[in-house]
Amino acid sequence: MDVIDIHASCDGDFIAAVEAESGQQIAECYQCGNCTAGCPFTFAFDIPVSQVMRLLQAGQKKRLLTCKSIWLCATCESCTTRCPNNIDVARIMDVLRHMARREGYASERGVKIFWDAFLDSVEKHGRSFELGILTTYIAKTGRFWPDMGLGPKILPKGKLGFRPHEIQGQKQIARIFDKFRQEQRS
Amino acid sequence: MSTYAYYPGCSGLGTSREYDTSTRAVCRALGLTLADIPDWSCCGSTPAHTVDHTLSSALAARNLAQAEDLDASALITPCPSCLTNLKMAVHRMRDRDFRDRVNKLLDRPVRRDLPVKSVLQVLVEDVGPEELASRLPDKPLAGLKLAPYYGCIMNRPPEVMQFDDPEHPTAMDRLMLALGADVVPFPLKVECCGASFGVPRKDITARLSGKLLETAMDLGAHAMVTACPLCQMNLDLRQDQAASALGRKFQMPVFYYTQLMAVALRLPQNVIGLNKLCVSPHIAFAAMRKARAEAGRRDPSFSEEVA
Amino acid sequence: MNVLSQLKEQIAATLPNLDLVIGWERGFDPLHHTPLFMRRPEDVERLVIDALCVHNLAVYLPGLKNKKVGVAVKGCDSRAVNQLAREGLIKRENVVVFGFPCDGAADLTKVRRQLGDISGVQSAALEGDLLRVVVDGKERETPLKDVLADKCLRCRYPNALTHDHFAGEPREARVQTDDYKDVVDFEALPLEARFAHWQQEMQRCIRCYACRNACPMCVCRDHCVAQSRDPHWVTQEDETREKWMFQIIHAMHLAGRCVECGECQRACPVDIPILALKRKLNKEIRELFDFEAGVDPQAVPPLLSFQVEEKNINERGW
Amino acid sequence: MKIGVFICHCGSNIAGTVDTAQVARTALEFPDVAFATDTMYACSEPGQEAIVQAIKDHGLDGVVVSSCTPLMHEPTFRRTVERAGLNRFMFEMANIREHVSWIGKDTEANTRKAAELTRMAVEKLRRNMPLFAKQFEVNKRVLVVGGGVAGIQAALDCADGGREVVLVERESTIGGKMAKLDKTFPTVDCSSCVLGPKMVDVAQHPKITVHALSEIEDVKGFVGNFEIAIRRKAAYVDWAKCTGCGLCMEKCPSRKSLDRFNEGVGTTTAINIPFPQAIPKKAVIDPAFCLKLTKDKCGVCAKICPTQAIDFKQQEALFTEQVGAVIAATGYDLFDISKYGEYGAGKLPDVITGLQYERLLSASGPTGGHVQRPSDGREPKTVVFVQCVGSRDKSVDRPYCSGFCCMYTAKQVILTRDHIPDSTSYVFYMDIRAPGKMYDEFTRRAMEEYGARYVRGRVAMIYPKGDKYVVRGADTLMGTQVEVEADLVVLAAGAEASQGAGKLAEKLRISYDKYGFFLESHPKLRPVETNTAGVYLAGSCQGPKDIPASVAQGSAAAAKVLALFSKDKLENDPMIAAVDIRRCVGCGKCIQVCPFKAIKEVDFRGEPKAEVIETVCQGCGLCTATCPQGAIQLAHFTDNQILAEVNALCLA
Amino acid sequence: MSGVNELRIVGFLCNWCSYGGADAAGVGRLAQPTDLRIIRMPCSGRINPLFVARTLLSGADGVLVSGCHPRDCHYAEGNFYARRRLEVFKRLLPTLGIDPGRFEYTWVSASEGQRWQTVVTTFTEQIHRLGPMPRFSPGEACVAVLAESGG
Repeated sequence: MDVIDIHASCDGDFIAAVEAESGQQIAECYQCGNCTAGCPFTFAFDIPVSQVMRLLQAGQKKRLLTCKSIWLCATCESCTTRCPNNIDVARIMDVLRHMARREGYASERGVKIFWDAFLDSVEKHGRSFELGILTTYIAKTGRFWPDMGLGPKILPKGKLGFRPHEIQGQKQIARIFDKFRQEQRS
Repeated sequence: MSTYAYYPGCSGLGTSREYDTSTRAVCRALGLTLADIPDWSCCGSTPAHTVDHTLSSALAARNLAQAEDLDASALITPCPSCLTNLKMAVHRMRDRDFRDRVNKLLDRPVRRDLPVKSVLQVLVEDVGPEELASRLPDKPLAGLKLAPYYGCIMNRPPEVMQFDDPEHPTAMDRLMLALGADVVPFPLKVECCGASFGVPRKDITARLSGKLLETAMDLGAHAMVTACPLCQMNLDLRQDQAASALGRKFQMPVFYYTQLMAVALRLPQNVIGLNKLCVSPHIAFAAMRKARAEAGRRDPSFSEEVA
Repeated sequence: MNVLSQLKEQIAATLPNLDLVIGWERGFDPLHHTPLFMRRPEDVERLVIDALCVHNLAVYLPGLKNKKVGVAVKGCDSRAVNQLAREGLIKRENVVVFGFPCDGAADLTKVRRQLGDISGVQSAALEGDLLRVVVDGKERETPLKDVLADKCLRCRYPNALTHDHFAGEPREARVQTDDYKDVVDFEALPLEARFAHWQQEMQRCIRCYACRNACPMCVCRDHCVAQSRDPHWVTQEDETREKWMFQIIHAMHLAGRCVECGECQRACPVDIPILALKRKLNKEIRELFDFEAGVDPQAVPPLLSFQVEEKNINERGW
Repeated sequence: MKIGVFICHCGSNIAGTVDTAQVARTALEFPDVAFATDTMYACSEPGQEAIVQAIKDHGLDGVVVSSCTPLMHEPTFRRTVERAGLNRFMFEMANIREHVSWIGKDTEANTRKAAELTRMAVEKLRRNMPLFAKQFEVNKRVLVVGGGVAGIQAALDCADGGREVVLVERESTIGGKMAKLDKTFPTVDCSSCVLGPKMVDVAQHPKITVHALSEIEDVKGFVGNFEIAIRRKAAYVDWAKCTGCGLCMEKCPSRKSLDRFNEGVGTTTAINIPFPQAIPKKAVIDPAFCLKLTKDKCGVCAKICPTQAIDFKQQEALFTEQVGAVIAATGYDLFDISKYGEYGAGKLPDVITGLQYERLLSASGPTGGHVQRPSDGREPKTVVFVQCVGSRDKSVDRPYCSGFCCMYTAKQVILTRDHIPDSTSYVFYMDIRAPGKMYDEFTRRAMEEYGARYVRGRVAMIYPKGDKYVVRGADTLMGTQVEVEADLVVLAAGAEASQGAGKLAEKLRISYDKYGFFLESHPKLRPVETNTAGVYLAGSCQGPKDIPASVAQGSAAAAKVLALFSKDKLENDPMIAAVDIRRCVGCGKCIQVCPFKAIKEVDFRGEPKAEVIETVCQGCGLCTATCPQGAIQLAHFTDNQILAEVNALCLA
Repeated sequence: MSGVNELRIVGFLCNWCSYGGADAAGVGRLAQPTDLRIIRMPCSGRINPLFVARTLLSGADGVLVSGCHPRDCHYAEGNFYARRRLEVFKRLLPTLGIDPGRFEYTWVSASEGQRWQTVVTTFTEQIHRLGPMPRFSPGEACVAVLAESGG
C-alpha cells in the first residue's frame, strides 16, 4: 500500500467545493462508522461510506471520484437518518457523483448508462418510457439484456407499453435540460 | 372532503399499473377526490438527482407548478420515489437562492407552497384505520399473515418526509390490521431492496431483496405487502434471481397495500389487478383460508379472481 | 332640579364634615373657569359646572393627602382618583367624590381657532349646542362640538367611575371603544416625517413644566428628575434633544398610569401635542396587558407586575 | 480626584491586538486622570505592586485597570487598592480582553474601543463613593439536596465539621445511583461495601437529619439566612412507627409493582423497602399499584403490621428548614434509550441499559446475581455492549461525553466473564475514554485478560432473528460492516441532568446549561461554587462524574461550607439600594416590586417613606429602575454612574 | 483607517448571565463586529428603559439589552419586569419616529457564547442596515419661538 503524504495530497479546494455543494461540514464527521454499519450496500462498495467520509476529510479527490461506491449508493438515506452528527451523508455521496460526472469519471459504467438512458427518455418524451430505456441501455452497453429471463414473466402481464407516453409539455421538459446544460457550461 | 392533486408517476402507466388502478379505486371508495395533475411529467426519479440537485428539483417542481391550477389541498402520489423527489424539491426550495435557480429552469415558476404527501399518509391521516375497520366488520382478510415492507425512502430522511417513524413505520401495518390481516414483526421494514440497480447490477438487487424475502419467509408471512413500485418489482419479478443468489426457494406473493385494501373492499377485479403480479397471489389467499379454517372462521365472499 | 343645584346641595350638605371641597368657578374672563376651593357654605354658591370646567381637580388631591377633601370630577377626572388611590398616593377614604354627567369640555385652542382672538371676551354663554361669546362688543358663535377637546369626542366615561355623590342622571358615552385612530394615522406617516414632527414641536418647548404640573399623576413634584442633578437625567442646555428627553421621561413615567385626562396638552402654552405620546403608550399597554389606568380600582398596574409566560410578548428569535 | 489608569497587556492576549501604550497615552487626557501606564500582567505580583506604588507615589484616590473581565479579577484588584489604603470600591475595571482583543483582530478598531471602554470606566469611577459592608448573623446549618454518594459525602463532612445538616432525598432511601451498582471500577470492589457504611454513618450521625421522599418546594432568603420549604410526599406509612421489619412485603399480594430500585428489571410488592440496606429503612406504598389505594380492596399490610404504621390516608406534608448554605447534589439520570428506534430499545426485552445490567449482576438484584435474559431467563452466551447511547450524539441533543460509560462497560465485561466463563462479550465503541488513575490499565485488562472483543465502530441497527438479536455495526478499523448475533444487548446509556434539575436551579437562583447541568462559578477557580453566594455544587448535577470525582466534590463543597461558617458574622455586599428620604414620596412602588422584601415602609414625621433593610437587599436595582423620581439609588450602580458611562460612550 | 464605518452601539448587559455570555464568547475567541460597547448592569431589572432613551438621544445608533433567560434571573424576577418595561418602550419608538429596530432586548445565558456572537453580529448588521440615527435639529432660543407665537 502506498504511503500518502497527508499534507501534500490533501486537496483543500475539493473539500471546500464538496462542502459548498452539499451544505455539509466535513469536519463534523468523527468516524464512528454508523453510516457503514447501516449501509445495505457496503458489501458491494469498494470503499465503505465512513471511509469515503474519511478520504474526504483527507482531501483525496481522485480516489473518491474514481471509486465505485459513489455509483452504487442508492440514496436509501440510512446513513443520513442515523448519523449522530446530523450529516446528510447521502447528499455528500450525491455531490461526489455530480463531481465525478463533471470530471468524466464513471467507475460503474453500466449504472451511469442506465441512469443516462432514463434521463434521455424523460428529455425526449417528458415521461420515462421503460422499454425505450432498456433498448438504449442494451445498445449503449453492447450487452444483451442480462435479464432476458424476465421477459416471459413480465410481457404477458401487458404492463410494458410498446409506445412512449408523450406529454404536451414535452418541449418544456427539453428546455429544462437545455437551460441546465447551458448553465453547466457557463 | 377536499380535492387532492394526484401524481401517478411514470411506472403507474407501466410496470405498476395495478398500483395506480387500485389506488384510484380505493381512494374513490373511501371518498377521496383525486384530480390528475394536468400534463404531468416525470419527477426525475433517482437518475436526475445523481446528475444535479437543481435539475432534479426542476423536473419535480414542474409538476408542483402544474398542480397549482387545481385548487387542491395537497399533492399526493403513491410512489415513494416520486414522493421523495417532490418533497425534496419543496424542502430545498425553501432556500431562496435554490428556489430562484430552480425557477430559472422552468417555463412556469413555482408560486405556491403546496404540501406534498404520499397516498399512504392521506389514507392513514385523512381516512384512518378506524374508519376503514368500521366499514369492514367482517374482517375480510383475517388469517392472512403479512410482512409489511415500506422501502427505504417512504419516511427517510425524517426531516424531509415528516411522516411516521423513520425506523419502525406503522402506517401500512395499521391499515392491514384494519382489514383483519395479521402483520408479522418484520424487522427490515425500511431496509433497501436494491432500488434501481436491477438492470445494471442485478447481483446487488438479488442479494438485498433476497434478504427481505428470506426474513419474511422465516417469520412465517404468507405474503409481503409494499407501497413502492420499484420494491414490488424487485421482490416479485426478480424473486427467482433473489432465490438463486441466496440458494433458497421462495414462493412469496408481493402485494401493493392498495390491492389488498381493494380486495377487502370488494372492488372490481379489473382495478385490483391481481393478475398483474408475477408470483401467484393465490398462494397467499390459500394460506389465509387454511388459517381461517383452523381458527374455525367462515370464509368471506370475494370476487372470483381472489377465489 | 337641575344638576348644578343638586350638586350644590350635596356639597353644602357634606362640607361641614370636610376640610374643603374643590370645584370650579368663573375666572378672570368668561371663558376661563378656575378651580374653586370651598371652605365655607357661602363658597358653594360660586360653583359652576359646564363645558368650560376644563381642569382636572384630582391634581390637588395628593398634596392634600392627610386632609378630608371633597372633589368634583368629570368622568375622565374620576379615573385619576381611582389611579391615585390604587397607587396609594391618596387615601380614598379621605376623599369625597362628587360626580355628575359631563357633556364634554371645551378646548380653548379650538375656540381661538374657531372664533379668532378672544383675549377681550366680555361674555360667554352655552346655549344648547352653541357657544356664544361677545368679544369687543361683537357677538360670535360656534357649534359646541367644533370646540370640544379631542378627548371628549372619543369619551367613553362621561360619568364619574368612582363617586360618593352623583348629581343628575348618568349619560350615554359618545363612543364604546377607542380605536386609537389618531395614533394609527400618525404612525402611517413615514419614519422621517414622524421624527421631524417631534423635532419641530419640541423646538418650541420653553420648559415651563406646565404639562407636568397639570398632570394629576405626576406626583414627584419638587423632586422631578427633570430638574435634579442627582440623578441627572436631563441637562439644562437649550437643546431639542433635552426637551424631548423630558417628554419621553414624562411619558414613560406615566406608562400604565396615564388616565388620559389630557391636562398636559391643555396646559401647554405653546400647544405641543404631547398627549400623543401617552396615547401611544396607552394603546400598547391595552394591547399588551389588557389594562386601562384608573378604570378598575383593583387592577394591578402592569409595570409593577409580570407574568412568567407573557401572553402578548413574543421573545424575538436570534 | 486623582485617578490612575493601568492598561494590561495580559502578555500578548491583549497587547496582540490592542496598542496598550496608545490606550494609556489617550487615557492621560481623560478628566481627573493623573497617571496612566501600560503593564505586562496587572494581576501578577509585580503588576499589583506597581498599582500600590503608583497610588502612593501619585496620591491617587481611584484606580482603573483595563484588562480582563471583572468577573475574573475585580476581587483581586479591589484587594490591591485596599492594600494601598483606598476603599475597595474606588476601583473600576474595563474589559478589554474578552470584549475586545479576543473577539476581533483589527488593532486600530480594538485600540479605539479599548480607549473608549477605559474612558467609560474613568467616568464611572469619578462618581464612585467609598462603600462599607454591614455585618449580619449567619445560620450555621446546611442543606444538602440529594442523597447520592456526593450528597452523602458532603453531609458527613459538614456534620463531622460540627455543623447541623439537613439532607433531603427525593426517593425513599438515600444511596442514589451508587447503591444500585454491583461493583465499582477500577478496583472491582463491592459497591454496597463501600457505600453501605457511609449510609449507616448518615443515619446515625447526631448532626444529620434525613428527609427522604422529599423535595425542595421553595427557597427564600440569601446566604447565611435561607428559608427552605420542603415537600414530603405521602409514604402511606407512618415512619415514626415503621421498624422496617418487612412483614408487609411478605404479605402484600400486589407483586407486580414496578421495581424502581431494580430499574424495572423484575417486579416488587406495592408496599416495599427498596433494598435491605435502605436508609431510612422504612416501607413505602406505591399508590399506583396498591390494591387498597387503587380499588379500596385488600389492606392486608395494615392488618398485619406489628406497629400499626400503615396510614392509607397519609397526605403529603409541607414544612420549612432554616439554613445558612445549600449544597446541590442532585446527581444525574439515564438517557432514555427508547429514543434509539434503530436499536429497538424499549421494545425488545433483551436490549437493556447498563444500569439494568448492573442489577442483573448484583447478588442483591432480582436474579440473585445470576445473569439471565429478562425475556426468558436464559443465561446469555454472547453479550454485546454498545457504547455512547445518548452520549456524543448531536442527533439526540446529547453532544457531550458522559465520561464514565467506557469504564463501567469494561467492568461489566469483566464481571460477565466472571459470571459466565464460557460467554463472549463484544463492545462496540468509538473511543475509549479512560483518563483516571489505573483506568486505562483496567480497560486493557478487560481485553487482554478477560478476552472482551472490542470493535471500533457504532451500531446501526439491532433486530430480532429467532430468539437472538442481530447487531449490525461497523468495524471501522477493518473498514467493513460487521454483524453479530447476540443473546443480550447492553446499551451504555449516557448521563443526563436529573429530572427537574432546571426547576431546582431556578429556585436556588443558580444557572444551568442547556442540558440542565448546573453552572459552576468558574470552571477552574471556583468549581464547586455557584454565582449565588451560599449555594454550592457536588457531583453529577454539575456534569457527568464518576464516583471518585463525585466524592471529591462532595468533600470540596463541604469545605466551602465549613469555611463560610467559620465566621460568626457575614459581611453583606455594600452594593445595595439606599433611599434619599427627602425625595421619597412614599408611593411604595419599590416595596411592591422588590423580590427580596428588602424594603419596608417607615413613618417619617407623619409621612410614609421607604427604607432598605441593608442585610436583606441583594443589590439587583429593580427598585432604582422603578422609582420615578430616582429617590432610591443602588450604590455603585446609581443613575448618575450609569448615565456617566452612557455619556462617556455617546457624547465624548 | 480601519473601523471608520463603525456605528455607535451600546449594550446594557446583566452581570450574571449575559455579561458572562459575552465573556464566554471572548474566551471562545468568537469573532464579533467591533461597534458594540458594553455597560455592565447588576440585573436587567436595573435597566430603566429611560437609559435606552437617553442613550439613543445622546447619539447612539443602536442599543442592545440582554439579560438572563426568563426564569433564570439571578434575582428571581428582575428580567420579568424588564421584559414588560422594555417591550413597552420598544413599542413607543415608532411614534417617536425612531426605527424600533434600533433597540432590541434579548436573553443570553452565561454559557451561550455562540448565541452572544450571533446576537451581536445580527444586531450590528441590523443597525448598519438602518444607518446612523438622524440628527437632531439644533435648539433654538425659546425667546424666538415665543416671539413667533406672540406670547
